[in-house]
Amino acid sequence: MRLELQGVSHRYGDERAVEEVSLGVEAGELVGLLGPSGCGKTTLVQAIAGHVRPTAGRVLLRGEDVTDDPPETRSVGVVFQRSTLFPHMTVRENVAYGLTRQGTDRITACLDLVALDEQRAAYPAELSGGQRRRAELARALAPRPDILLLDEPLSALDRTLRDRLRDEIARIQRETGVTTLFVTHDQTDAMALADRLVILEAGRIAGVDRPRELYHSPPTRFVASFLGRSNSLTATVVGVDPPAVALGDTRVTTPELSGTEDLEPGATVTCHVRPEHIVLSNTGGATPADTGFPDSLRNAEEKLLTLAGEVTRVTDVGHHYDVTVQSETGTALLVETATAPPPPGASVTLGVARDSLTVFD
Amino acid sequence: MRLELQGVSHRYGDERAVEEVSLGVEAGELVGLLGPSGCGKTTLVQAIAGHVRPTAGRVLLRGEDVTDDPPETRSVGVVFQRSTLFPHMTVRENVAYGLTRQGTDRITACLDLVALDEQRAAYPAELSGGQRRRAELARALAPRPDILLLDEPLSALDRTLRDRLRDEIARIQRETGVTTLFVTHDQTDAMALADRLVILEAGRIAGVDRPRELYHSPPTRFVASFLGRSNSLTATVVGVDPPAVALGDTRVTTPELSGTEDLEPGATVTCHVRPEHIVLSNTGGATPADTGFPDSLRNAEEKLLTLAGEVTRVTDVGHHYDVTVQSETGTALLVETATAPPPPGASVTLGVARDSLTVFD
Amino acid sequence: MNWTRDSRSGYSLERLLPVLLGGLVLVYFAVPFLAFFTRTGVDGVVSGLSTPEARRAIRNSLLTAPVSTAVATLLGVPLGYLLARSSFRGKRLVEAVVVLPLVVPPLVGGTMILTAVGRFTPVGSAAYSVGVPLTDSLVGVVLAQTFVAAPFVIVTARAGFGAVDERLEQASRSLGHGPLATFWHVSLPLAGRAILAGVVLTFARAIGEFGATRIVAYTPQTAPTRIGVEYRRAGIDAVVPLALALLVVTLVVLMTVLRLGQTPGVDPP
Amino acid sequence: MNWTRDSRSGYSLERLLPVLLGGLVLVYFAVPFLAFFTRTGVDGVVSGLSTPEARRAIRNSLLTAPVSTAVATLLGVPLGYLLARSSFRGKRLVEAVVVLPLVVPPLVGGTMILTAVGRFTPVGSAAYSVGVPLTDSLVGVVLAQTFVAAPFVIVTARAGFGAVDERLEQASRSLGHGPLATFWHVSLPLAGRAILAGVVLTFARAIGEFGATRIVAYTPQTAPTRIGVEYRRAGIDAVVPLALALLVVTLVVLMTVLRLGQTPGVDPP
Repeated sequence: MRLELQGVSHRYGDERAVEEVSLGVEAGELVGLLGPSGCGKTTLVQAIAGHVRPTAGRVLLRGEDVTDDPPETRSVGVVFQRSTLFPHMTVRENVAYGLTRQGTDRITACLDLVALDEQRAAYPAELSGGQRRRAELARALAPRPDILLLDEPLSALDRTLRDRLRDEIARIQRETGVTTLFVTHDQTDAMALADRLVILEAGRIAGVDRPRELYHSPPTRFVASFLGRSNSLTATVVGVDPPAVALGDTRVTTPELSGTEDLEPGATVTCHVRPEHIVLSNTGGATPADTGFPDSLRNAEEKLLTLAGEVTRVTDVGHHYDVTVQSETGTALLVETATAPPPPGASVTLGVARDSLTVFD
Repeated sequence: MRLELQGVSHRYGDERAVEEVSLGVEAGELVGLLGPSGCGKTTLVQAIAGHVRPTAGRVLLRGEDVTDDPPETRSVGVVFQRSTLFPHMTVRENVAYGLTRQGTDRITACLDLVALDEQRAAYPAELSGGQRRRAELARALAPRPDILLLDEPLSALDRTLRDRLRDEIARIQRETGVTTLFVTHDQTDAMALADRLVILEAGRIAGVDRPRELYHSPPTRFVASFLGRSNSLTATVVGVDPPAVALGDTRVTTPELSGTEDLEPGATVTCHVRPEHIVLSNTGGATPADTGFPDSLRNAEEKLLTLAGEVTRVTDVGHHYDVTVQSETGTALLVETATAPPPPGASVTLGVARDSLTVFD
Repeated sequence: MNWTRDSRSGYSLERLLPVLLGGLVLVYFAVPFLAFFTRTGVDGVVSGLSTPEARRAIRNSLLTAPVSTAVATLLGVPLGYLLARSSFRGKRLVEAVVVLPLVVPPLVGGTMILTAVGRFTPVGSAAYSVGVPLTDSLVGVVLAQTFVAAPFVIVTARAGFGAVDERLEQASRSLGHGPLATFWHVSLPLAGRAILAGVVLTFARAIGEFGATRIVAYTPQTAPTRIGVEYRRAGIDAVVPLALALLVVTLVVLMTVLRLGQTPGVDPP
Repeated sequence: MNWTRDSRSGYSLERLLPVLLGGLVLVYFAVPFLAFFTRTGVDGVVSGLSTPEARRAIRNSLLTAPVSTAVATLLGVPLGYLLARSSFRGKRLVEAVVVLPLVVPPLVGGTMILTAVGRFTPVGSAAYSVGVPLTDSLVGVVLAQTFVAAPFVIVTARAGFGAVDERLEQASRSLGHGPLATFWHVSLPLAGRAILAGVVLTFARAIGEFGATRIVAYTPQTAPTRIGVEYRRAGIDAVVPLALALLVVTLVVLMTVLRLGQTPGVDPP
């Protein structure tokens, strides 16, 4: 009940689609495979399902090498982005299609699982978009596959329906305990569903970890910017042990310099910080002490990086405000704040807690 | 330079697609037309562009009735969800297609506006997804249309590209000052871009207002749930002047009972509150005073609705935590919190500020 | 949705022009059809079909055309599937060969067949010696009809399979069905309507085939061959009954085939 | 992507079966073609084409087939556009009329034309009295060829226009171009490749037409008519030169048309 990819590479002609991808999914786990369009996600899905034979590497299911096995022997259930319900069969016939014994009990159980029992006699063309997705899930789960592959199952849906179906997928996965690989380009879906995330960038794995760790301590600049909104700041290394960087007039020790062990003081690095981790203060004061920061930060001056700047744009998106601030170092920073921010033109001070900073070389 | 719809209705055979829609867009304004799939958005776009003649009602452009005019005389620029670049023409030829005088200056200016000057000789098939969108914008803007219709221009794109293009559309709209109707099913895009929002529900207008007003004071339950995530609570009217409702053991006066003037005490109403407006406290205390709520709320007991409950599920989506709480009244509530919440099983108290509550009959 | 443009005034000429031009074609197709039916009386038809020769000609057509259609379908549908789904070296050459009989004049096609399997070629004489003459026989008629008519079913089957989303076949495979079962349960039913259209066109082309048959098998006479001969001998009135019978047989077969081939869920009920 | 399945062992029979069946068709199409070319010597062809009758037959074919193709294209492309874009009452009847000549045996089609415009019908006698005989004339040949061949260009044009996203036409309209300009600048270029394929099939069908022509215009002889007559009189060897000439003319025209019709941006360069 375990899926493993060992050094899988694939090329279409001269084009490298996937390069040396190794990953494993434990029994019962829900792993998210996340990456932008064209990063090789679909090729990996096709290789696991058996529709593409990778140029190099091995695909293992239940510990057995299945790289050369045809799809019909793999016991991999697949749901694609586009509906692949057979249009000439009813919902019931679709679900029964993957069963060797046409057991009514199993069909009913699967239709109940997705709450589609009343639509059993309907043809796919008569279903709504959400019902079609659920029918596909029932059909894929009916033969009790060892692995369930979900290839962008929510991409074509409206957000409301999408959120509802995402919860339903989570519930079904909990109830059935089926080992699942959820492939998507949508960060929100991936973060919400996955036990672990695999980030794919241009055919290579850019990071594997639990969603929170990847979000808060991204291993690469790509992961930082892809897995949510992100600000980049250029800083100078001023100390190595303990690591410290200078940015504008402030100097902060940083928790770690990922992959920057061999950096000399004076080197230029990129610091990354998420918009919601920047604190905005609308008095133009120079030190944190007089800028109205909350207590928790006021007692931790040495842990706080401060930058002066000017608000250039405020967008109210309802849930929060997006504030663009032109900082004194020349960089435009995006700040997310729940309370009404100062208007464009106002001088502000930006505060970034040391822990929120990730440094890349 | 103004668009106006007066009582526009349209049917396809027996099916009502749009019902009595009236709306206006002022010169230079960017109005968002937002609704779920199948709510009639596309029919309205087609009616404004002149590809569908509405069954009833009038379309006015610049104050003139154009309901019966063909598309080519309307001066409406259109960008659809799918690319409609002419595949047999280069980018330059596409942009020049709508110009009567083939002025090189205008073509260059439009290509510069979308930063595509270097791709002028390329065919659409050679462009990336984002470049294609920008080429379409340039082509639509080249003849200086009176109205720019953007029909789901971002829907087919990845989120990163989508965010970038959204900012670019905002910039281009500011720079050109073109009156724009932005049609989308995506709440985030609509809230971020639009000066005003028109919400469409099943062919009818469900609300028109500035994004913030619609988000924080939704006029209907549909708007509340469609324009972001929302919790529904059933409450009982206990007072009418001033309006007050009881929920569990708490009684709160509410700022207003929208559309509920004729409610008698004892009537059942639905209260709506957004997940980010519920405060979660992890001690199981009974009154706000000892539940660790922040100062601002502690001094305002009468303004605070409190509910006891138990955490049933915690999802870490990186940017925040989604916490599902089973409340004492039996309703499951979704709470959004930035800090680590108590684990599933913990007893918690939920606090909702009076101002965050919207009441519907 | 286009009715809106039609209902609009102001540029009627632009809309009228294609209607006029297209209408001319329709009139030119329909008028001979109607004239033909109005000319013929029932009595004349019955007596015209009473000769043994006429009956034998119709019987020969009814024997050969279904066989040719069956052969073309059995061999052509798999080829259509391969062309829709596989890419291989030399595919363009194969595609050219497939449409060759559509492009080659039927008389030239007949001549070609004769040069390949005529009585005095190695193949032809071998077949003749074992009692299966390939020319001037019903087998020859089938050879001529198949050559001329088979491309229709291949081309439409290819288009039909091409329109079936490959993901549906992949889904079937992942549900435990092998390639053959997938072809049978998924690809074939979904391409069925297109294939049927191709079968119908192939049958019509086969039963009406005259040019290649004339070269490969002048005897035994099929209905078209007999019409051709009789027309030169006895004029138009002599062939109208046989022509009518041939037309009716063709149309009845087509209607039946098309009626049988409705797929649930895909076609409107 | 299908090569992966082919490269797999274990279920080779399932993959081999369609290849075998499809291969049979290809062989059956290609062998006569090759046999035909290997049989013919250059000397025989030149002398076979030296008679005035042979030359006149070729000239007549080269005169009539392009005219028939042009008429069919001019009238058929607008009809194809209407069928692809409009829905109107009676559309299914129109569609049936369009494929009628494909389904009707050519000899029957010829008989139909004769019953509609023959010398002794009102239309035919009127035309004859003003010096334009509609039967046994080059005009008659064009009438027969157009009837039989026009459906090809209509059907493919319809498919071609149907494959053009209607939104592209709407974009053109919103950019200030009327319906006719939009058709000319957008729809026609994008459907161009399909239409060309239809034109090519129509031309091939017209220049090879034998059955309907035989009824409507036995004289003046076209190349196919002459092949038919000469074959019965003098045997296969007598007609091979003319058959070869007809085939070469057909193929050369097709290649030229297809070569000319490449669209930038749509076709690979």
